[in-house]
Amino acid sequence: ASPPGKPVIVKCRSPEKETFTCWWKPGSNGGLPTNYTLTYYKEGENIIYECPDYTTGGPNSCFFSRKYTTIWTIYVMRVNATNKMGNTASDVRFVDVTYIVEPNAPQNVTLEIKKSQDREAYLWIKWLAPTLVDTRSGWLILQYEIRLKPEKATEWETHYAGHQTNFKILNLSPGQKYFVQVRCKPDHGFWSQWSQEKSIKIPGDANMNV
Amino acid sequence: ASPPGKPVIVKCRSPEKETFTCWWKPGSNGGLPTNYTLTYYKEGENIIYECPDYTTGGPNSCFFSRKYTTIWTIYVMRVNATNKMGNTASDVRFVDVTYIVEPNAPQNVTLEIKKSQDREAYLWIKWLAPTLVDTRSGWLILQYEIRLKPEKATEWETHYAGHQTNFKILNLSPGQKYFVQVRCKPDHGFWSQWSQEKSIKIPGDANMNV
Amino acid sequence: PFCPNGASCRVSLRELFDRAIIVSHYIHSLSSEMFQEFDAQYSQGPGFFTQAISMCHTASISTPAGKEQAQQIHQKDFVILVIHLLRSWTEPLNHLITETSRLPKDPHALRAKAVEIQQQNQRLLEGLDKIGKLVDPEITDNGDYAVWLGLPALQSNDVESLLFAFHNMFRCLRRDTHKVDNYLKFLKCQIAYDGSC
Repeated sequence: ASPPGKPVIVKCRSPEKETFTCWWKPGSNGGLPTNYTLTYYKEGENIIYECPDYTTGGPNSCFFSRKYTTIWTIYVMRVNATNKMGNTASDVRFVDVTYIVEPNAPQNVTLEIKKSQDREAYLWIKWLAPTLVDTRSGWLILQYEIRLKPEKATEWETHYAGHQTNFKILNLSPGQKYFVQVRCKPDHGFWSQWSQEKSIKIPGDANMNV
Repeated sequence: ASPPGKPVIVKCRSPEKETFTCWWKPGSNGGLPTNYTLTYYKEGENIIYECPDYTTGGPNSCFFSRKYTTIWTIYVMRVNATNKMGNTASDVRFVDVTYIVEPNAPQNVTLEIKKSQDREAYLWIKWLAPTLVDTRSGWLILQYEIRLKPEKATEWETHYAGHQTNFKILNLSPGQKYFVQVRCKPDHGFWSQWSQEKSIKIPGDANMNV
Repeated sequence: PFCPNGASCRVSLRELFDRAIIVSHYIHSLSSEMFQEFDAQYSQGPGFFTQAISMCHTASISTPAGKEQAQQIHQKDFVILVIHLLRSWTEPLNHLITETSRLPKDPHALRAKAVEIQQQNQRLLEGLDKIGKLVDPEITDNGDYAVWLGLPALQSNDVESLLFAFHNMFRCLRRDTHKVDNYLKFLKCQIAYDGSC
């Protein structure tokens, strides 16, 4: 038996800059029942707090609800592993909620073949911001990326759509079936997962060649 | 001959939240030379003032320079028409400069085709804040909107550019001529007119399908 | 340890202002919508409410009414002034939320907006407190705010007086949230961008 190995705080994420969760990877438990606590203080203060909720985020996690989430300061946190033989603390992790936003995927992706004014057909893609995210208040400004590929292809073709929530794809092959996905990212933060795959078949007679 | 008809204060606008102008429409002059004066008092005061400058804003106008402009204060104003046969006052108009800000259109709109690192061409639009507006001090913050359309199209495509004074437009059709206009609005106020139309032809060989 | 914001392990003054401005801008947008919704729902004809304009309870807080005046105020005092202005609405908003139930035609949407404004105000006050300490560590905020004596008017049994009281509150809230938003955008450029954004 020995004191516990050193835990590591591996990831902190916020889906909408209003709440956030941190996860850690336990070290070895030294062959003994080991207990983990997450403690933190906020930069500019010297009160040490303990994790408010160890369950919502699943095993080895700490969930900070709105009540415990602030964007005005940096969290300085550490995980402590304790067993009968002693305790071991993780390295310190600094967390600024604004920089750890990983939104959910965009929703309501819809595909449509449209005809441009000079009779060329093009694929028109539309989508909505992910749930939970309040883009109205300017609290979270999202940028988007689209990827599509012909049915049998292995390589995706990606297009950056900036802050637009619609996009036009030109010169696709008539008669071909395409799969389309969209993802999003806040200005400071991480790309979401890709949205559910949507597919569309380009009509055989469509004149897609602009 | 008869007393003058009732004048109407038709519009008050501030271009930069530092000065403002009101315009009125005279009623009938009753067939006699008619003189117009604009009088006002300010919320919380009971001193009656007269318009400080009847000329700068053109005919039937009153211009309030910085010296006479206070924001977050209600001006209770009236126009009085007087001729030999009598005088007629307009209805009272309540004006708070805070809510009448409508800037002039953005200026120096320039268009350019540029190539991104992955050799994709895109349309790069740049412009300057309208004249007279001090966006440096932070007293007035402007947001911008762009609209463009292919030469023969009737529908404009608009893009919100936030506080930037440049914007990148992706996936335009090679060989097509586009018209572009920009307008601006204070964070809380009215949209300006659209800037003068500028046009650009996308080179035929440009690979715009980012 | 990786420090998210680079060298110093704290949220920079510039970022604090950027975040505060997102909140203040949103609060004013909500207040404007609330004012317009109330006007549309309860006004009984043009000029109905203009006859009942009365002073805002925050009129006692002397605030700059133009750019030149704003440039005369010491930055630290200006931050305190904004805090006082915002704090002056904590109590009235609490009562506004409760007393909206007296209004005819179930003002559910108005109450929801008032609740959101109250939450965002508290969030902004937390941020301004942090900004104040960075602008001047010795900043002393004596907890001042403008006293509000408008509760009896919000509980009036006469419908017209009740409407006038609510209208004046929504009008003053719209005005003061615009001031807070305007001042923060100005202070950001003065303090965090050395006077030139």
